[in-house]
Amino acid sequence: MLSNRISFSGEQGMLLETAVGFCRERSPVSAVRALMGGADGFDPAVWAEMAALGWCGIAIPERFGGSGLGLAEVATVVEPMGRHLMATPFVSGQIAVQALLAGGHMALLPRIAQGAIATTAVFERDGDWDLAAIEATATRHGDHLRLEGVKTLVEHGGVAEIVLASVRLDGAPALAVLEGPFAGRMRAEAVIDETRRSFSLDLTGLEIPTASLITDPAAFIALRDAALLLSVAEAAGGIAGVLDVTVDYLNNRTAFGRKIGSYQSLKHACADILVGLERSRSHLYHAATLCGANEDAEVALRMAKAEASDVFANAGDRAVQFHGGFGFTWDCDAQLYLRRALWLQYSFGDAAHHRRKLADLLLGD
Amino acid sequence: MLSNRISFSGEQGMLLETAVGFCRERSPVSAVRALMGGADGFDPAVWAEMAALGWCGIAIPERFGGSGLGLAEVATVVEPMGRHLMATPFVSGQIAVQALLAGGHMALLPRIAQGAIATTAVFERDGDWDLAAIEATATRHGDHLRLEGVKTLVEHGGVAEIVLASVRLDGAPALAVLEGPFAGRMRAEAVIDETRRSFSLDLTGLEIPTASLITDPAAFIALRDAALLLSVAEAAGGIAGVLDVTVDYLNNRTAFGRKIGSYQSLKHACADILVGLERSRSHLYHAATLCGANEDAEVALRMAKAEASDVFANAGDRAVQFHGGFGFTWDCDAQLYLRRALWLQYSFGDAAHHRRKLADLLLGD
Amino acid sequence: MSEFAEFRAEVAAWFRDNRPPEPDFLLPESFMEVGTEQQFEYLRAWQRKIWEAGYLGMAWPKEYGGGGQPQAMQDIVNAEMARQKVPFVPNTIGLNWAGPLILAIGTPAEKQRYIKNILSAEDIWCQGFSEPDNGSDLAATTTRATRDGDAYILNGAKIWTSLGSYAKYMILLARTEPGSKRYAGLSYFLVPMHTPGIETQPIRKLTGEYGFTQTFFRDARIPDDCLMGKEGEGWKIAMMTLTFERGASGGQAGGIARQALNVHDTVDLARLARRDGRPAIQDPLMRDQLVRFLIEDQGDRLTAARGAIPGLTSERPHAIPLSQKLRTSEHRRRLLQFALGLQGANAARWMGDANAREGGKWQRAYFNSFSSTIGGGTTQIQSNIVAERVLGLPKD
Amino acid sequence: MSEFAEFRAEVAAWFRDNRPPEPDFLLPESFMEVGTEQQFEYLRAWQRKIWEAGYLGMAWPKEYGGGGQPQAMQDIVNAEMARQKVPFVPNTIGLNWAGPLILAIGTPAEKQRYIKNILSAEDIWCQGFSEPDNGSDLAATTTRATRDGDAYILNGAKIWTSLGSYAKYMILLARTEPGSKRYAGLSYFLVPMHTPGIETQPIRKLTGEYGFTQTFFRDARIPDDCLMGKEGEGWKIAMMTLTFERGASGGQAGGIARQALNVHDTVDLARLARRDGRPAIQDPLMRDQLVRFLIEDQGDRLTAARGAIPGLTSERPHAIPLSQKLRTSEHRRRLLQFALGLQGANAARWMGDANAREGGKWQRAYFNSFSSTIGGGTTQIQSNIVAERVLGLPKD
Repeated sequence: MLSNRISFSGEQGMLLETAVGFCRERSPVSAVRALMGGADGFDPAVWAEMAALGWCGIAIPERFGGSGLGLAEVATVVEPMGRHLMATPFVSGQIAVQALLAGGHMALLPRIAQGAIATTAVFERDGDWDLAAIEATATRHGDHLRLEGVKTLVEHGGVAEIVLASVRLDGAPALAVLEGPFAGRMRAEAVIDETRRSFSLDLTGLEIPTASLITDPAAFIALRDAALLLSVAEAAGGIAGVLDVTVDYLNNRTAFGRKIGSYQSLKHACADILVGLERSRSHLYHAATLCGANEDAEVALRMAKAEASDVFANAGDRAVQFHGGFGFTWDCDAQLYLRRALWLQYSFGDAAHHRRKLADLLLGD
Repeated sequence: MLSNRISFSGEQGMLLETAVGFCRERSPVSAVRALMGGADGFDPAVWAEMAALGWCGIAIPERFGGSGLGLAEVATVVEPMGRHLMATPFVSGQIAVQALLAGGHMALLPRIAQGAIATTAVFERDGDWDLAAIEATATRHGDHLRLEGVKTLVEHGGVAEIVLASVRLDGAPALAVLEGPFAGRMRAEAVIDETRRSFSLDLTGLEIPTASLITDPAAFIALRDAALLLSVAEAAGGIAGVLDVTVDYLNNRTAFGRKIGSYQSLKHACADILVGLERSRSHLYHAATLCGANEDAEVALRMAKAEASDVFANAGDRAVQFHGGFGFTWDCDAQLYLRRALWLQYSFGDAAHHRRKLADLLLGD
Repeated sequence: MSEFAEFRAEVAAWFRDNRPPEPDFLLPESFMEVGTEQQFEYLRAWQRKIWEAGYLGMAWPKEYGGGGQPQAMQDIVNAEMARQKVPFVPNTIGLNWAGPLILAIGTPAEKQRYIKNILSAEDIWCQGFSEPDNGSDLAATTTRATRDGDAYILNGAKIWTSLGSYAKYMILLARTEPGSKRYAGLSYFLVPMHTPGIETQPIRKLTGEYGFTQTFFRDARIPDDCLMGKEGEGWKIAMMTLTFERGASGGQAGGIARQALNVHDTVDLARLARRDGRPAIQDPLMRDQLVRFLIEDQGDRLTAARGAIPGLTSERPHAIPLSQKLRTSEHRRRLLQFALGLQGANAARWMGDANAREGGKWQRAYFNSFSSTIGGGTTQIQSNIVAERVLGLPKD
Repeated sequence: MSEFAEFRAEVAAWFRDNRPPEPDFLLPESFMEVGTEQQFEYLRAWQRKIWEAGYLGMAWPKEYGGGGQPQAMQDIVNAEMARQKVPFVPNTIGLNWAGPLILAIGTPAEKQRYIKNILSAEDIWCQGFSEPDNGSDLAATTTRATRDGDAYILNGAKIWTSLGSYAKYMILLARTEPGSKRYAGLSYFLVPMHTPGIETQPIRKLTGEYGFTQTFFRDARIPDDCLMGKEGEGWKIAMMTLTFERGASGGQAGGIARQALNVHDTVDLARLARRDGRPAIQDPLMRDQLVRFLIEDQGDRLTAARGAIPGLTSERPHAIPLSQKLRTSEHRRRLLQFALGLQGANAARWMGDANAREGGKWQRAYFNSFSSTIGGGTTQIQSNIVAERVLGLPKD
């Protein structure tokens, strides 16, 4: 029998309240759309505020300049970010933090706590979600390692000061901790979520000291767990956001003399999305509870990811449809959520992928 | 590119018209319910009429007392039987006919054309749909074969004069052509479709002449093709029947001051069922066309079976639901269709089974 | 909790040793499905045995047949019954609805009269809320109770009465103020079923079994002390009763009220049942579906847990309770529908067949699952409730 | 058909030899998606080339630029274009709607004026039926055409005008009888788009591309010979136009009007794309889904074939035509949504990305698929139409 524990601390409560207000205020949809046109896709002033609020160091131990809380608290502030379509480098940095912590590589944590932008580079051209499926390599040359290969889908690569890139050393997966600048190595990619910035990173020719390589497999698990949890947090927020947009439209638009929200084909679909939202949030906070307690969260995380990403992708699709002609236009916000939903669905494994893994975990091979 | 040929002859048109009228008249739901209580589940007088109409010999060559038409014409009369929940031994007999024809075993055809009841016995206790997965055996003893094993889900076994039972001879599948009586060997089974009668058949100890064994693999293919086509015909008729019952109720029942058929959650589901009905009928008559022309119909039949049995099972489920409290009672006809739908879904392979076979046929292994 | 460790062990042992033998007929999954004398007597005897052992009504007052013990002990018993999957106790309306209500607002005489016999299953209780034409719209109740001296005269009809054929008492909602509308003018009665003019008629379900009755009142005269609370307070008391049912404020006698097939049983089925010549659990499509159901079920369990945390439900406080029926009833219907397909050709068998998996219980359960997607407000009505009352969308 | 064997070979060779080079930008899938000058000029040149080769308007009269040949030859060309998957011809409204209509009811002068330039793509045509507030309810048209001497004055607005920025003419439905309701009082015009007072404004689609315009009429004065048929016959003529579109009574100039991704392209994608480290087509779940789509697609193709057989459609003659849009548009949306998932992490790429499969065409196609589930009556409206007009269920 799976645990059904959910804990929610006073700190989380306060963080959530702060984050809800902050995101609502700093990320109205007009701001989101304005940033979509810019190069970096986020507002450095808002980022500085987030750093000043201490969010970048939430999960970093106090001795490295953080507040010594954990991933559960990080997820708590990410949920409202997802709701308001914020796309700062916060999530990519927090994923890196977890990998660094698990890998025992503490040197860069103080900088990240201060607001230095960090990210991970763990995917390659064939789009395989298996983090151990790595073509890029590190080879020893004296006390240095020489890197080779190309990573893709590196979020916020264009502004990152710190990148954790997965490579193979002597056949085993490892994380190379790279410090910028990466000028000339980062190439912008076009991705479905236009509020995001993604890059490919050419590693070939880079040399790093041997000490900059994390070989502890725990780092990969921590990276994956953080990526899944925060992706679910974003998605859960996103479902709530797109449901708001949709319900609002259905309550205002009239057709054939009735508010369209009175038609069962639309209202029942919204009820189903609400049900999905409730289940997704429950999975989210349960997985966060396990992560926060450093318990094995693999089943909880994969369940949460499968549930939330399917619900969000469907909610985005329905939102476009239910806005009718307006939904087909760029000006309708439904498409922004649909794009975000698809990004999240296909990052770190889609629902079908996680269900297959869950089948092996829960039902045996 | 798959063929999209559908032919529908004048003979089929006439048969369809006759059958529509006959089934509507001879199988009102009151008659269906009355027969459900009886031992044999059908009305011998109606069966005699069907035989007199020449239906039992439709697909039997003229020289064996039939009218020399084919399986397509048989399917044409089965569709309205499905619509009106008739459950005579017609279908089981026609499946046997096709196997006998393909196996070159003509001796019993004249009797069947006259109305002798025939059936097939091709399943066993583990419920495997693979017709080659046979535990029952035939072993040679002089010029006789001795049979061993138990067959299950033998439709109308209680009244059958002729049974084709699958057995293994020297490891290879074969069909034993058995003639009754089968007293003591047939044991009634309880099945989900209460308009049907099903039996297990104990073969052990039976001896048959070697000539009574069909070893040509074509007989198995013919048996399977006939079973699939007629099951689809029954299902297509059934979908139409249950849609009638449902639409009728939705047009009459009032809730909260409106006809319940005006609520989109109900009417849109009915529209979806209609769409499924249209697709199912199209698959049916295309597969019938290929069968009638003795062309390879495997893809067409499996597609038709997958489509029609899923649509019917869903339509039956929705019909119960949409009848509300009345739908939960024995007196509501929706359950009769749901039972029929489930019987058809799980006989000769359900939709998922056929889709898996189709994947191998259409997409490669 | 360690103080109860010994008790827990004792309880576990008792149920292990006293579990009644598996009957040669199929047991129902809840009191709503009890359809034969055989089933009824088996379950009634089982309830009596549990009560006699002191494991039922443990937290109810001693003077009325309860145990006067802490609720925690009853919780241990309940959990153990669920864990050992023993049969349920059938007097559900008495144990979970009528009993708690009588203890809460009844007179000492009423408590004396009713409570012990509820626990022992001596008196079976049933419920008269739904009416033939009103579905689950309780406020539209039309059954009348007309005062006549020291009695009330009942006229009307109720439907979907579980255990109606076996019950000695009914909790009844009836209109005492003629011409009143909706919630006003309703009153709440404890009605002796053997009163002349009360007649029950069994309803045959789509499974072919019985298990509900329709109850007719034709000038049935009951003493006026059958009234609970005051005239006109019926709605309020009915809502209080429903609170007991939902377990929100406790007070139930305990035991388990159902022994229903769930997603874990379905996984077990997938291990045992074969389709396409191998255990169903090896089929990748079946695995994907099973995992979907597991995720959904775990989602609902977690949602129940989250519902207790105000900081995580504050935006839409009614979302979880008001969507509960929608979520769980549809989950169950789809789960059971799917479970048939695990069985290959044997899915088409039915209750009583020698080869039917677990006696045809899965087929029956799928058919019975409509009682939740239809009864107590159909899925379509539940969806409206969620859309309108939680999301604020307009009425149809 | 063997008489055309030689012709068929000639056509196949011509298209093989004359297919335009693959452009370095993404082509649209139909005229509704033409959004840039580049796309437009590429397709216009392609149409002109086909017409000059004699493969467009083959069955239209020679004196107006057609080929005066049997329709069967045009059918061969169309089939070959589809088979070779060459780009489509963009003047769809001219070739399939306006052209056939002018040939059917136009004056010789009108035929002279319009037909040849439709075929050569010299004059691009667009369509003005939908209006901003009426969705696809044509009978609710509010754009007015007021007679003033030998002219009409147009006022109002149309929306979802494909090729609106490139079109020289529009077929327009407008209300000539002030105060008239629904179908009455509408008239049909061939409107020169360069008329002062007509302004088009591009609409940016959810894909980020352009491809539709909104068209505003502000006291735009057009000569009264722009009227087709008589005043008040607009609805009748519009319905006739739609018949041409549906190909029900032929008359179209030919060519192919779209080059859209379909289920077979999706199977090809599944062979090439990888997910979970292997070709997607090896994943049992993806296979099951692909087969579902193949069954559905084949079901719709067969349904079109069955629609021509009266004996198999007599019970509900409107079922097939009235459900066609519902069936195909939803199929396509779900198919394309599914196709993204075949691509693993690369599903999240977008148009213009170097690693995006086929330039991001699949992502774009999914987003564009909403044009069919929304435009011309949403899926929800189509479901109502089927339920009410085919099944006879009550209106909302």
